[in-house]
Amino acid sequence: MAYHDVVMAGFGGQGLMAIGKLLAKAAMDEGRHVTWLPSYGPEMRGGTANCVVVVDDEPIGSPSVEHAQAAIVMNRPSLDKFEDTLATGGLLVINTSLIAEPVHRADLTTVLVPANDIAEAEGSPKAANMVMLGAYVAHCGVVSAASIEHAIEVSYVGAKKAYGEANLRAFRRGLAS
Amino acid sequence: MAYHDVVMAGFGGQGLMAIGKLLAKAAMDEGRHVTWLPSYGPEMRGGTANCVVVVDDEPIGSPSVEHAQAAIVMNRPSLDKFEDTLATGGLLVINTSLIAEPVHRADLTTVLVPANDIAEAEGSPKAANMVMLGAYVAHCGVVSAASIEHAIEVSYVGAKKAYGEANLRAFRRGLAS
Amino acid sequence: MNHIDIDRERCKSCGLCIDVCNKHLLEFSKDLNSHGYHPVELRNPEKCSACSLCGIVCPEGGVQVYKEIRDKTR
Amino acid sequence: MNHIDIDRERCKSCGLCIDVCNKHLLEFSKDLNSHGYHPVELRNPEKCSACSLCGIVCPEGGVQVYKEIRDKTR
Amino acid sequence: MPSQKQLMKGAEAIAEAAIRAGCRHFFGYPITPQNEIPEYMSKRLPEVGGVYLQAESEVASINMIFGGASTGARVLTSSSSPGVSLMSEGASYLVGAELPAVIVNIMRGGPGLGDIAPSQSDWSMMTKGWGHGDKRYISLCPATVQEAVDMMSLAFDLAEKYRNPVVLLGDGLLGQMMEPVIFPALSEIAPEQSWAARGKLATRPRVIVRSLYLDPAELERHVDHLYDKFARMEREEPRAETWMCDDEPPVLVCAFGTVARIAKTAIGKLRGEGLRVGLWRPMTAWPFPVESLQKAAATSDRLLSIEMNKGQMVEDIRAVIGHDKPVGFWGRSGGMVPTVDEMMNAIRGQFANA
Amino acid sequence: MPSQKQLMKGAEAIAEAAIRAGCRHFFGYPITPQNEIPEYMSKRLPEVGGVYLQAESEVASINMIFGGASTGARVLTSSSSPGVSLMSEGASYLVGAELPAVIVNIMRGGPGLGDIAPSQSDWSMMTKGWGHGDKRYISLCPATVQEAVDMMSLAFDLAEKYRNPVVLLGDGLLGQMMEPVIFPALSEIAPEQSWAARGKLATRPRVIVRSLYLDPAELERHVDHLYDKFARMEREEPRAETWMCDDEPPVLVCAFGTVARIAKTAIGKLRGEGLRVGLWRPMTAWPFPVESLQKAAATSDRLLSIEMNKGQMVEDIRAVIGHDKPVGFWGRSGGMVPTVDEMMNAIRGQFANA
Amino acid sequence: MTETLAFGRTPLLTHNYMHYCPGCTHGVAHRLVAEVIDEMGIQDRTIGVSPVGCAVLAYNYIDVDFIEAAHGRAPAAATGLRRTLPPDRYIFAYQGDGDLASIGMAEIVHAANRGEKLTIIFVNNAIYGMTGGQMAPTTLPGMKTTTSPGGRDVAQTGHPIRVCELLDTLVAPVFIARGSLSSAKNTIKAKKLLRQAFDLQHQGFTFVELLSTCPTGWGLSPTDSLAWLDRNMLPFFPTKTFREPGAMPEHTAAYHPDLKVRD
Amino acid sequence: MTETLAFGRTPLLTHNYMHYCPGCTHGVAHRLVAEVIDEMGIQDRTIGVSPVGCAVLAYNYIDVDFIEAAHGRAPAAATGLRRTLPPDRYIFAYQGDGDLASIGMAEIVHAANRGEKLTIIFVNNAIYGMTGGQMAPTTLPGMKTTTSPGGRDVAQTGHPIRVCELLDTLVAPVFIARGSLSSAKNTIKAKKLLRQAFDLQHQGFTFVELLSTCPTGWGLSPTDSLAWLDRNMLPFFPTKTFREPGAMPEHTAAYHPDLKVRD
Ligand SMILES: Cc1ncc(C[n+]2csc(CCOP(=O)(O)OP(=O)(O)O)c2C)c(N)n1
Ligand SMILES: Cc1ncc(C[n+]2csc(CCOP(=O)(O)OP(=O)(O)O)c2C)c(N)n1
Ligand code: SF4
Ligand code: SF4
Ligand code: SF4
Ligand code: SF4
Ligand code: SF4
Ligand code: SF4
Ligand SMILES: [Mg+2]
Ligand SMILES: [Mg+2]
Repeated sequence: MAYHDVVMAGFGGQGLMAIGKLLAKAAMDEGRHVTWLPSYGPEMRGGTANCVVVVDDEPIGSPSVEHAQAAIVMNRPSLDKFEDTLATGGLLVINTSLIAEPVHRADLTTVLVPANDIAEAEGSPKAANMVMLGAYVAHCGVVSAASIEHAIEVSYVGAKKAYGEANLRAFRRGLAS
Repeated sequence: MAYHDVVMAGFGGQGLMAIGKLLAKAAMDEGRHVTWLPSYGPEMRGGTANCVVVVDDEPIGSPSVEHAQAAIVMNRPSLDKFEDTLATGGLLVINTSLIAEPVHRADLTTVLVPANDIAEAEGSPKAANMVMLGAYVAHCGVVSAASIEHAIEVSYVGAKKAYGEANLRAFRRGLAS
Repeated sequence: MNHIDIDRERCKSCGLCIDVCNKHLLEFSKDLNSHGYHPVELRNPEKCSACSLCGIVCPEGGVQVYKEIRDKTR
Repeated sequence: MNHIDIDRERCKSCGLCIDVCNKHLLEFSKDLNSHGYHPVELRNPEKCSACSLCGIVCPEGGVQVYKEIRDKTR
Repeated sequence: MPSQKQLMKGAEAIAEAAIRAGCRHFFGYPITPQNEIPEYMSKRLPEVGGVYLQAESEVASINMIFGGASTGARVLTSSSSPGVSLMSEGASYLVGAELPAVIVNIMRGGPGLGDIAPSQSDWSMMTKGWGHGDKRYISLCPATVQEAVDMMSLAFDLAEKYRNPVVLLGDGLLGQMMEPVIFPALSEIAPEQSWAARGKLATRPRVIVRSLYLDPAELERHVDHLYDKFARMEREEPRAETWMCDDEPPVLVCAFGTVARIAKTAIGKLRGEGLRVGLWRPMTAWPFPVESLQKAAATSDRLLSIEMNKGQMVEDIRAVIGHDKPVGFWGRSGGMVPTVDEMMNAIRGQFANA
Repeated sequence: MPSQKQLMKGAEAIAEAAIRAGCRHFFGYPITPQNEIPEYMSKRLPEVGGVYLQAESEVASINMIFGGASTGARVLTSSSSPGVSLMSEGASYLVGAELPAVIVNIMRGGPGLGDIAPSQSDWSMMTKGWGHGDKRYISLCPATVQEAVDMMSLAFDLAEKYRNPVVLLGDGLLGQMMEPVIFPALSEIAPEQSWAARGKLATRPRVIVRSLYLDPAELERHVDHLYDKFARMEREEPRAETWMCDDEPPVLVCAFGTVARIAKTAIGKLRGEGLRVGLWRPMTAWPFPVESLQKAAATSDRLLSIEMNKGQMVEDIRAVIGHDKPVGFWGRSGGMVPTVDEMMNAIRGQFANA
Repeated sequence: MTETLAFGRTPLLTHNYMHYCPGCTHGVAHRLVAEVIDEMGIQDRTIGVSPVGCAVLAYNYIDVDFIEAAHGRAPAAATGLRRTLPPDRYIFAYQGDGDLASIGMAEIVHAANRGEKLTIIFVNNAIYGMTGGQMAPTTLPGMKTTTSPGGRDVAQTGHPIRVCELLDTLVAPVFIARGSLSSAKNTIKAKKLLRQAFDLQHQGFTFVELLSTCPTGWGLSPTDSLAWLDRNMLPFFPTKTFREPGAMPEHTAAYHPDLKVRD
Repeated sequence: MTETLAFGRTPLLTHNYMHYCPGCTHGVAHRLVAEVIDEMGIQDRTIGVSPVGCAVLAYNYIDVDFIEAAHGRAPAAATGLRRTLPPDRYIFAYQGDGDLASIGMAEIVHAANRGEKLTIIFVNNAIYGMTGGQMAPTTLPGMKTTTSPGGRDVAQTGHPIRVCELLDTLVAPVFIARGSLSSAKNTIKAKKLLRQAFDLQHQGFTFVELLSTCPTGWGLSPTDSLAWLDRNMLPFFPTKTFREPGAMPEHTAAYHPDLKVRD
């Protein structure tokens, strides 16, 4: 996959930025060019937030994207915002724990993940984002699951190790979902 | 006299700015174009200061002057500075009460005025500047003495009236000197 | 009956009202509002003293408190 | 003999030293220095106590005060 | 009643002219060579029921102006180069919030503390870089004290016409010199602007004076709106003078402010020597009078910009003239005022080049 | 040891790069979108024996920089547009006193408070008007995080080479995005400048760091000396990139900073459509790479400047190109980032015009 | 059975959804200001000045005419309002601790010293909220922020500035007080201070500091934040009224300003 | 018969002719600073910061390395020096009342609050000397200046700011004192204060205010100026030592900064 881009969106605090960074790190470790770009509303906490990750074999031009190839959406307003802008045939990963609405576009590959439920079942209610990341990687394959797992391992060290392990488990549950 | 310019220079506090303004006012009252431009050193008091007055029948271009047609100099450093720059055939009015040095240039019309002595004799030691102005007007004639006298009268009113009268007397002593 | 009116859409689940209510009448709802918060709900209105403390601490101005007026002649 | 040394060229005739000398030994000179000031001069050096007050108040650092050292064995 | 002729320092005349133009509120901080403006205001404004307030700094001045302009009042501040630098942020805010205000800059030698002598070295700052963001200011450049007086009421009118700050750009020479001057009659301007923040009225929407537009799309619309105004200024407000150009002289001198008047003397003398030289003088630094320059330059062979700086306006001239004909520069900087003689030499050099 | 590849935010990478370049002293004040610079510095500088100090304002920052630079230390401050406005006076002082220092401006939308989204609308301020007087700053404009890192040590070297402040001019996109980056090894630079004020030594004349020259003749000599340096900068320091220009494309897109990289994507796609388009990218906003532009433009029919503002760099381009060929402008402002699609449309329009 | 509104939402608060973080007491401070203006019946004569800080959008929430000042310059902008508006207007500025005590220190000291007839509401949350939790001049010793990652080191950055105490050295102010928003009881008291300040505004400079929370910047839950405020801020920032009309700092009363230099 | 130099010109004063007006006590202040540096033997380790004000040319007269700060920013520039130079250096800034108490209020408060290891010499002559005698923040009530032609009107412009008192509300400073140059006796005392400040500088922030004259701005003779200072400035600006090492403002000692937010 030469060029790929993905937008990850949800409420501030749902951990979208973090999974974007993990993806970017994994891609970098695989020797690819990569950019990660955040976007926030005026709120310091709450509100909606998103990030865009671009991966390519060539140096990357625009780090921001109008019609992304893939989207991970974790709340309703983000679905409203990004469903319309996704590229034709794009991949849409939806957190059905928080989003009851149906997807209208027929041309998209839609992956439905009850991420919060899975994470809660796994005993790590905060790791819904990891579940989403897992589902996305499973369906998109822009990077290998192993690269993400490595990125998780090196990102959560020291006091955060236990947290990293929980994230790893959640990620794998997502992969398998 | 279509165009005329004069520089008036001395220690700060000797009243050069004031006589420059009187000349400018007199010229204005005679319907001429006129500019008055001051120049100070870094000192707030003391140091040397000068002003340039330009009078013309036409609108005036430069309010500052390189080779003035006339100079009123009230101290030694000003003589040093302006003797050399005066225009050929210029008028140089010198306060001999404070300047003992001779004038070197032969092409100038030199007027020697013991201004402080005259002013002191007149009982107005601070009016040496007016004596100088009088001598200058007498030899230059750019404006009439009457215009200067009028300017003095209207410039010193109310509480300053007595001061204005002393100035008038000193000016007349200068005219006659 | 005394009761309070919580603006579900304004509530940000900060919990300050829950903490201040010394009758412990307030709880988070299970549902999310459109901003992603679990708004607070009044559980046992009959115990509410209409003391207004919940309203005073609410940063969103999201609580209104109603006091029952008992007929004094009774 | 005690005496003071006034830097004629630095003196600006401010008169602060004249005022502070409680022996009244200081006066303006009739002559101007090159800056147009009448520098202060010491009149009766024999009366100078070398108290240094004139030096302490001079804003120009223009006064130096010399004290005679009497031979203590005498 | 228009007054009779008075002899007045440029700085004081500017202050009086502002009052005549209906300005009753001055906020400023002392700096040479324009102290006569605040000093005059401190005396004169209370006499006409106005308010003079010395700010704690130029940063405070420009923000007091911001508050004052928000109420629709005709407000003025004045300063000189370093102080005007300090106003950069506030000036950009005035543009963003669409507030009318007049700022006088009596330029002195720079950079840094520089000196207190006359200079024109803030041309680039005032016309291009004064503060951040996409913004513009009308800058008026008087050459005589009388023109400064006349431009003062124009400045307030333009500020209100466009709801944008307007600069009166003078130099130490203009500020310090005395010339005879005639003032217009005193006018009273009631601050009755619908956009002014004076307390919420039932009769109009609530007023919020602001420059924040957190949504970039909204900010872009706002900036586009500002640029519509700037485009209109570029159409309607350029002002320039041409002098001694009737015989289509081969050499066109370009100069603004007091340098232009010195240039007139020099050109007059060169004409006496038989050299055909004309003068083009922008009276607005921005909007730069492009058409007027093009017209004046059309019939000349070469241009020479003369400035009291290291060559700032000449960049704008070159942008207009392009490579069509040579545009030379000669100037003095650091507070040195060009003399007539050296200016004549510089102009003569153009004929030598030709 | 040069480090291995790391994924890092632009702002943090800039901070780390400064440290690698020998900077041990940072003075700054928070402002979005560059807070990661001070935050990173507050953590990292103490680890390498340096000093992070939060100033009370940007005015204080730039004056702390002034003091720090006076001792010969490699000092840094960073801010974003409104804060950089506030530094105007101090920046002019740095030039006047001939002090080396590096200032990072991560631009956001303006004017006024504007927004916190990416922008390039301080081009004019930084290249022409930042502060009063005759002055200049070298401004470096990186397009990628790696280039920002590389330019950081260049910035310090140039600042010291010329004893003049140097600006790193980025935008919110550059500051906020993460990219893989490789750092050079950590260097220690001992402040042993002969001109530094570190205490009077018997071995050299007393040091006085100042910008005041009360005698205009002396100030003029000083400004002439500064301009000798600026002229040397104009000869030696312009930097630019041309891309996809080998086949002498008829349309030359001009863009700087992050817009240039977006333009690369757009141009690449247009090339795919068979349209011959090239890119010219200044890497120094000032000195503006005139020769490089002339060369790149020589073989093209028309130019299009694309900017995240209302058209600022385009003025410099037009000044270079003159009336020789059309120079168009297309841009987004107020924090809107141009998309590849709309950029492609704008460029296609040039072919339509042709 | 009828009922009465024991606690209602003042109409002076607009319907806009507030952008503040959950539990942030900026919202409480807004409400108090709105209630005071409402109770005084001065909505049509009140002009607010919003700061640059989390409260920059205050004008979206409090329904009076507003201007938005540059960062730290609200007292100067408010001065511009006061000096140009009819004297019956009420003018308040709302400022955070970065805005007022850091970049805006000169402006607040001078507005206070001139005795500008204003009410300044100083919301002190010991941190820069809006920009992401950097150290403020009022940050407590040892307190961790994004620019004091090891905790505020008093040896390097000094101690918190107590603005009320500092302004209390000036002669002109007529009202200076510090309140807290850490509990319902304190909030009620804080409102009284605001009311006093507005009531006294036409006599001179009035200033109310409100100790406030920033759960996001502090990294604490909203309820923990209130407790933290009480435990840690109050000892250093005592809540009290420092100045009331008639009171004056030491040495001032004895001084009779009747001199003239030059006549 | 031999003689000894009872009072000599310190070699730390250069030979340059001073540009000050006759009788201006800036010259006295310069001499005292030079004498202190001389006596401490720290000429080679001392860096001065000159202000923008009449003393802008201080570097022409005091023979140490110098930098010239922008108007009001000397404390910031001095901070830049302090934070980059080896700790054994002595750094002083010399500022006037316009420079320090007006435009530079934020910088002086914050340098003091951070406890920068500096000595600030504050020459308070109650007027803007350099620019021609405009009103300063320390101008006395009723005092006529070129921008308060009717005398300072306290109702419009407030009362003089007492900077020592204001800074004394901060925790960090180790020395704050006010002296006067109005007589030989006071001048001798003032020098002691300067010496104390320099001696304590490496412990923290030190501040000496010197009441000074501006005969030109005041429109009085030099001798009348000294008398005017004593009669009019002293009652409002008492000369005393406000802060010595170990002393602390109210409420501070009781406060134990040991908290941490977030771990
Ligand atoms: C000139 C300038 N500098 C810096 C900023 C960035 N900035 C915005 S708000 C803020 C500080 C906010 O802190 P505070 O005043 O305490 O308000 P809070 O958000 O905590 O309520 C800063 C530094 C700016 N907008 N303008
Ligand atoms: C930014 C800026 N604003 C204003 C000035 C003009 N200025 C120079 S000195 C001065 C005030 C001097 O007063 P003070 O600090 O009391 O010193 P003094 O001359 O009385 O010793 C002012 C306003 C300046 N140089 N720079
Ligand atoms: S009014 Fe009082 S008792 Fe009723 S819910 Fe609110 S806090 Fe509880
Ligand atoms: S205080 Fe208000 S916002 Fe917070 S939980 Fe209660 S109702 Fe919701
Ligand atoms: S040393 Fe004392 S006695 Fe002698 S001249 Fe000076 S002041 Fe007078
Ligand atoms: S104090 Fe100094 S300057 Fe003043 S009169 Fe005496 S010697 Fe001269
Ligand atoms: S960042 Fe802090 S001050 Fe700002 S809204 Fe959030 S909690 Fe409130
Ligand atoms: S103006 Fe005043 S402060 Fe300045 S030198 Fe003269 S007397 Fe001294
Ligand atoms: Mg805060
Ligand atoms: Mg002073």
